[in-house]
Amino acid sequence: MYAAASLAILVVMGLALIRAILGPTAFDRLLSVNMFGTKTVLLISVIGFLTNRPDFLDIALVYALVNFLSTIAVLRYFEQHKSAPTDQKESQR
Amino acid sequence: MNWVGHYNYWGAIFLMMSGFYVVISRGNLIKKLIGLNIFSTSVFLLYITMGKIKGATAPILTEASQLTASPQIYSNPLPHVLILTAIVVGVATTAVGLALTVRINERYGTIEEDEIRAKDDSL
Amino acid sequence: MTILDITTALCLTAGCFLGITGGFGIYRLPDFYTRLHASSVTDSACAFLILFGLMLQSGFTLATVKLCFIFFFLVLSSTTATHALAKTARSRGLEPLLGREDKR
Amino acid sequence: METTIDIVLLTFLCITAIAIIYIRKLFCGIMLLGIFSLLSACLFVTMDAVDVAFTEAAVGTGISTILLLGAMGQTNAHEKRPPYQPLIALLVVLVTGSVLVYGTMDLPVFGTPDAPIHLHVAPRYIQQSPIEVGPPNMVTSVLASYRGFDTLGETAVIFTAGIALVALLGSSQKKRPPCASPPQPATLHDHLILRIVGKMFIPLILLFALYVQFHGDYGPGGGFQAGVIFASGIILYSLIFGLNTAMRVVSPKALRLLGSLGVLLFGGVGLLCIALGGNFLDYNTLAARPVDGQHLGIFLIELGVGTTVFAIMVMMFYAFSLRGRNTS
Repeated sequence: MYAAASLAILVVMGLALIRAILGPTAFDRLLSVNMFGTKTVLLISVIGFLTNRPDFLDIALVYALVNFLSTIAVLRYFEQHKSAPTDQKESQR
Repeated sequence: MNWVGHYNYWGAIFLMMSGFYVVISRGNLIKKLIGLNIFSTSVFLLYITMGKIKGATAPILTEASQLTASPQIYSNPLPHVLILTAIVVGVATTAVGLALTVRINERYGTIEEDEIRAKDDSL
Repeated sequence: MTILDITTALCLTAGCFLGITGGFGIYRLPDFYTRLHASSVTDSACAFLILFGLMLQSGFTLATVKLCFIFFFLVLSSTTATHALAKTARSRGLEPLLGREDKR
Repeated sequence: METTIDIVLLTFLCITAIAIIYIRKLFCGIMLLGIFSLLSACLFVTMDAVDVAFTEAAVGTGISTILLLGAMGQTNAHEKRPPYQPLIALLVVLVTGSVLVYGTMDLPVFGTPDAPIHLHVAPRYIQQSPIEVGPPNMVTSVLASYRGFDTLGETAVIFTAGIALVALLGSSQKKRPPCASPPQPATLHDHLILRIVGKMFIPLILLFALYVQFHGDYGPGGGFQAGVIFASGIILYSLIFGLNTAMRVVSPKALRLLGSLGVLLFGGVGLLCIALGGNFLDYNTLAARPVDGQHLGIFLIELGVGTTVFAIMVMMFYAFSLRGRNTS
């Protein structure tokens, strides 16, 4: 049961990874990194139950808290550097 | 077949070599630092791989193992200790590298290796 | 197989189904705003179902409390991050793909 | 089952690494590095290294992404194509890689319990540390007690890195006279929801950091992780509410003080042990019962480590942001 769930989460991670590599805009990549983070939280929780040590949920908890940070940092970077390229032209081609 | 059991080492070596490739083939200093980060992660992976025992659990005592007669097998805690500190030290040294890059950019106006070298030669 | 186990299995199955749907969504959908929608499906419903399924298995322990916290943080942070992302993308002039106007 | 997860995660890691090599936009490289760190943390969890995964979780996505972005914002966001063909580099990499793979042939198979690494000191740590040192988390007892000297060195390295960073980046303020109307630093001011949620999140992050700090003996965690998480909380505050506000809460002077206090606390505990008649960092002498002494010693040095790591991480963030504000 847990094994199947973790495999499914791995599939989702793979799809998000493809999107992160393909892009095309910077926002797409940021979105997939964010999604990757939440999937990591789920994967770590499920692995905790799979290996019978559910007391390791602390790691998932850290990710749930800290994953926020990188998204905010990138958004702040875009606010600060108004001219930073976000590759929007490519997506509209 | 003995060699199948080495896949984890090979994965680590592949990552190590990709990091190494980035460091020696790319001229951009920030890209080089990204490559160094990949390299260091691969080293961490190699160490942790060596510490793992099949069927063992994380080296934190479980309450169940103290009650039952059969002793619980734990993975080797020593590589974990070495790598745990190495990760934090790694981020600190990366920050120093980035600071150097920023200063180089202020002085030379570029962070591409060959342009920096050209400017050095023309002086 | 108790009722609790069956409920957990159902929750995990539904969660994984939603997750894979969202995963395909983020891979296949045509532009950023539609992908945003796909990813928020996996961030909210999928996460909730999987974590709820795990909660049923752990009973009244510290693990359940931690799972509750994880869910709480995840819901707050990922929705806020998605919102802020959409807002920044909009203010940077990324236009949603409307109709098939992009075919020139 | 775990083998399957392991192989899939390893494959993802390799794909990410190849993508990082090929993509020339530095921004994408940084984003992919975040994914790389998430994947490696998952891999560490499957290989039982929960403490390592914890550290990677705290460091990888948050602080290292922020530092890289900070540096990229002050330089160039696009990597130029190198004028030479990297064929020689590829050749060097292939040769080195094949030599290393040849070297792995002599290594024991992944996961065998009788590999040489598991026979020498590890059994002592696993069997004796709960009796000799006390904490159920063997990683903490090895880190703080058996290899305390090593950890002191690592803490000193972090401290030195912080000093080096301030020496490199901190000097610009005096050279540049403050202009008449200082440019308003860009904040995420018009993101109302972000500010409210941030306000809710920051105390929770700080609280969780304290939990990690003091619960590190019993579960995964300890000073290194706690310091990084606490710093993440402060960094989040400064990202949302602006650098000036954050500097009023935690001033750079206080950080310098805290950073050195942490190392001093660590070294001081070691010297205290000598004064009480033991060896350097031999906590048995700190209390009447050796186990109590160990407990006290580990508590104190973890506190020292946490303080130093926190102060240095925030200091690094401040240095990069201040530099960015002055140059742009």
